[in-house]
Amino acid sequence: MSKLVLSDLKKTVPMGIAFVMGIFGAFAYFVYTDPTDAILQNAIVFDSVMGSMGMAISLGNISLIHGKNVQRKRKGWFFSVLILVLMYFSLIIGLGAKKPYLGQQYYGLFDWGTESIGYFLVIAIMNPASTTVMSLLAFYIASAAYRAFRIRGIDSAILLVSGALVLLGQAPIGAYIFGPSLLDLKTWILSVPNLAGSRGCSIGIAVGSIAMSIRVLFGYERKPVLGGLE
Amino acid sequence: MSSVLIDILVSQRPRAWGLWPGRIGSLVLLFVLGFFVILYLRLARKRKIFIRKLPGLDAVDEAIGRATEMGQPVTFVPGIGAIGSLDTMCGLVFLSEVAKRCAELDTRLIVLNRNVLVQPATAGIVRDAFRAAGKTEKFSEDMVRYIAPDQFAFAAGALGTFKREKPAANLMFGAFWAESLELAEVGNDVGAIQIAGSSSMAQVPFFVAACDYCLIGEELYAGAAYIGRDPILTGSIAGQDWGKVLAAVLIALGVITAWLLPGNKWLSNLLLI
Amino acid sequence: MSVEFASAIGLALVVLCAYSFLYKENPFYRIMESIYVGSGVGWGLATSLFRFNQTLDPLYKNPGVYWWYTVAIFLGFFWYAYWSKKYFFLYRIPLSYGIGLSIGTSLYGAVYSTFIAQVTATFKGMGATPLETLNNILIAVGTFTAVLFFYFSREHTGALGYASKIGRYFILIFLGSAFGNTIMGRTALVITMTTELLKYPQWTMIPLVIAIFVVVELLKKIGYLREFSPTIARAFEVPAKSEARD
Amino acid sequence: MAVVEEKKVGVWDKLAAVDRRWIYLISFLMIGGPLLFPMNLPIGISPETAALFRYVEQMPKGSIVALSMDFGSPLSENYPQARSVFAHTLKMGMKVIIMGMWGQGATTTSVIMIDEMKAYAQKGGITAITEALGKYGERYVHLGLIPQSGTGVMQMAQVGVYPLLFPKDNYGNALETLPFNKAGKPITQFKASDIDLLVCFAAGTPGIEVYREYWWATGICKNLAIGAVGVSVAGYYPLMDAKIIIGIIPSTRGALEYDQLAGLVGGSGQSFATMDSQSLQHAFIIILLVVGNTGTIVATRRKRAT
Repeated sequence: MSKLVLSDLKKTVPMGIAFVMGIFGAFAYFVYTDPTDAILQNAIVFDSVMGSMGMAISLGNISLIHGKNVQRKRKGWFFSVLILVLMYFSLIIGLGAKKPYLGQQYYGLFDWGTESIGYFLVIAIMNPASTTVMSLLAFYIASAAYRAFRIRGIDSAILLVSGALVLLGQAPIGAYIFGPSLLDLKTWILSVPNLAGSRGCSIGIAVGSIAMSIRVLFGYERKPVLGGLE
Repeated sequence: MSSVLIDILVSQRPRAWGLWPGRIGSLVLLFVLGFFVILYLRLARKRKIFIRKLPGLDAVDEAIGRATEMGQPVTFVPGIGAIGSLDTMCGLVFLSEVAKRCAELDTRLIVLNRNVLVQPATAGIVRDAFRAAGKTEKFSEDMVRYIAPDQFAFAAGALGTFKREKPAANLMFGAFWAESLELAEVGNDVGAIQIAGSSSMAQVPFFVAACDYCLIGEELYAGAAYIGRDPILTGSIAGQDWGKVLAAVLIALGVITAWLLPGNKWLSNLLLI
Repeated sequence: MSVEFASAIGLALVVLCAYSFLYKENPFYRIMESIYVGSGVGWGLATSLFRFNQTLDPLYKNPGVYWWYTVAIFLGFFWYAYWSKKYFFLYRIPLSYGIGLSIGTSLYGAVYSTFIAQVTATFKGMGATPLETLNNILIAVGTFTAVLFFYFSREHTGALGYASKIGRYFILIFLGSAFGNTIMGRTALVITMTTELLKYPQWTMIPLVIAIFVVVELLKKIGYLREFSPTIARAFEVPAKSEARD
Repeated sequence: MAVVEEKKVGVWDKLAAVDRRWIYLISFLMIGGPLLFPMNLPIGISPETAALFRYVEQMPKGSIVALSMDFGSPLSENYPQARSVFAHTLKMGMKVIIMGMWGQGATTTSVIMIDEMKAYAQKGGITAITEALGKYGERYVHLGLIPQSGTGVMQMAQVGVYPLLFPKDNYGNALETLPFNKAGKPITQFKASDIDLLVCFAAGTPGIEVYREYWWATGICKNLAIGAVGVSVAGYYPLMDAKIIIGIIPSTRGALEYDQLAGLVGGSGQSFATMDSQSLQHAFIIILLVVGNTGTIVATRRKRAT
């Protein structure tokens, strides 16, 4: 009997917490009183402190998975070594870099004088890697357009024509070939039919998200809150 | 929050307590929309409510089946949003169904995570699905991977994973930003069947272009209710429909007023009380 | 060698390794990926520790009032219960708190800015010019029908079928134009990176990396690189035989 | 029979199934080529950029312009826009406040921008800008990061920039030591209502919607403009339509347009060569679309014929 109750509590308590916080969070936006305002502010701070406490999960999870890769000499274990070494190395460098260096600001907790290595990590690795990986998109867009924008019916024709017109209107070469009226056409597409379509979608999303919120808060949809039912 | 800011908030209030002016219309509307959803959650217990087929949802099963036949893994990305975002929650719901199918069919599943706090939730769901299928020993920590907190470090890792593991099915449901097309294009390049869903409207065009099926905007939320084939949850989709009917009626009313009585703003004023 | 010079060289190598992915998945890309992922996690953690420390400022200054921060910290340890099979359920406490609060606080935004604001923005009648009037009509019709496109509890036949079809066309225009509109931004990034790469001393790395790449590929073609010892092949996940082109 | 079929397959089918790496390679050449060998195609001016330019031109000397740097690194699309507007406002004799809601943009990127602007003005011999840049604290101030983004912006509207929000500028100078003023009113008494134009260079959230909510909607400062990234430009047309914002600078192209209007080509750090790359890449994608669709049409025709 007691076991049954405990296993129930494992589910009902989290569902209850989610329900209470959800309803309170919603109403604190509509109602103003001194206590609710103060509680909402503090509840948000509470959440951010509690959420920040979870950040070391990343460290544990990566150490666990890649550590096992190295230990069992799985395929590509050299790269796991690289990830592990770089992770702990840059953590230490990041913690130790506090003063500004060559115009860059750092957010270290301690003053270990590791700013120059931190500068290298940011300027030579993280910034260019992030921009370059993002810029791969320019190439993927070209190949996606080549494959996807084929006229197979009226739907794909609309997609193609609106895409191509906006595309041409964007680049200087479009106005160069077709004259400035193309620019007006592009602006019209963006500000009229595009606006209507996106507005329709956005209203749908609002309705859908309210429904989803209710399903989660009222416990009809339990998977997100329980993260696995057992 | 500094005390000055609280003073400002206090100074904006007409009285010591009450309803925020300008938000009453929203509150009423929230009640109405919520009422429809709860009404249909109740109605669905008594009778079956018809919901039309969503293209793409049946394809999820097919895609997993194909991966099983080919002996290649299934990859799942629950978006890169935070745990509190509704899109991520939809992703988790989809994941639980996908994991269930994969556990039944003994297909290898790889979940790729960007957010630290989503990682444990996905791990729990996958572990749970394998336990429910009686295959606890088949679950390994390696199935649910945490890649990196940086958006494009995650993208770099995910692209590499796609190329190396060569998944036969790639499922992406959740909140996505600029990396959407990269994931979809590389997934297409390795020959995976791709099904995606997102309410990030800026990214949907890319999913439509590069994936086999795509759930657009609200379809993601409806899909999350539909995928488990639970009649009660499925029924609540009809409640959503009433919300849209309400929106359509409001638009019609407002436009008619604007034509007949130019300058008369009673409806928008009513909504913004 | 100054830090700036080393950074410039490092930048060039990183950019070239990343672009090599477009040709195919290769160990150079994978080295770049591992370094980037590893340093991204470590550096990100260091930065979030700093921010966490900042959040705790009130607790350090005024522990009498902000004692409840310690409760949050204590509950925060429950996240780690997810590694335990026995106490897994404890991890749901911070999870459910966060989910509940963020759903609750987002409801007002969902109703106001994505529903009411969008609906009221459509309330437009006669415009100043005929074109504006036409645009207003188009926007109203487009929004009305696009909303009905998402109607789920009836088959799209009859009047609903026509409406949802028109709505579908509007949504398709939206998708197409959003696609066309993005290309410029992405291309701008390639331009920035290429300009960076063409500066001195970065450009010196271009021939070097291409040469290494070509040599490796050639050696593979000849069959020389197949002779790797199994340990090395495993460590670097180099395929046993040269990869077949698809 | 089969042989005849094979011959008919020919070019189009091969093109339809081309290895995507060829597409990548040609794209790369299209982008990289003009950077080495510029063609300098002329570019048209978008009305939304011109609107902002005209507004700045008619502002009296000594007006206060605030630049909100809501983006990340100097590699961002917004950076050239910020540089371009910064150069123009300094040249026109405005007083500029640099701040922002994003950490990197408001601090390090802004420092880089000021340094690069100095180099640009000296190289081009634009004395108006060099002079203005020589007077830190009088012609321009760099306030740095707005704490708590949204609430900070609200505080600026209600209480002012001093002393809670910005006791010191980005370099640690106490604000009361700076001679920056608007017709005698020192910066320590500044509120949002003293700002004659706010240009928000937004890469995402928090961005213009914060200013819209706390400054525009409350009627405290109604002169907003935005530098937008390519992805989100489409979403800002309704705002301009509703006269909430004065103008939009769309993507890097907008920065170059603005340079051209202001007669400060190179002020944004962008050159016509970059636009040539853009043009070629866009043209290449159009060619791809044409080729792909011709292939499809040929294939369907053949299917019908057999």
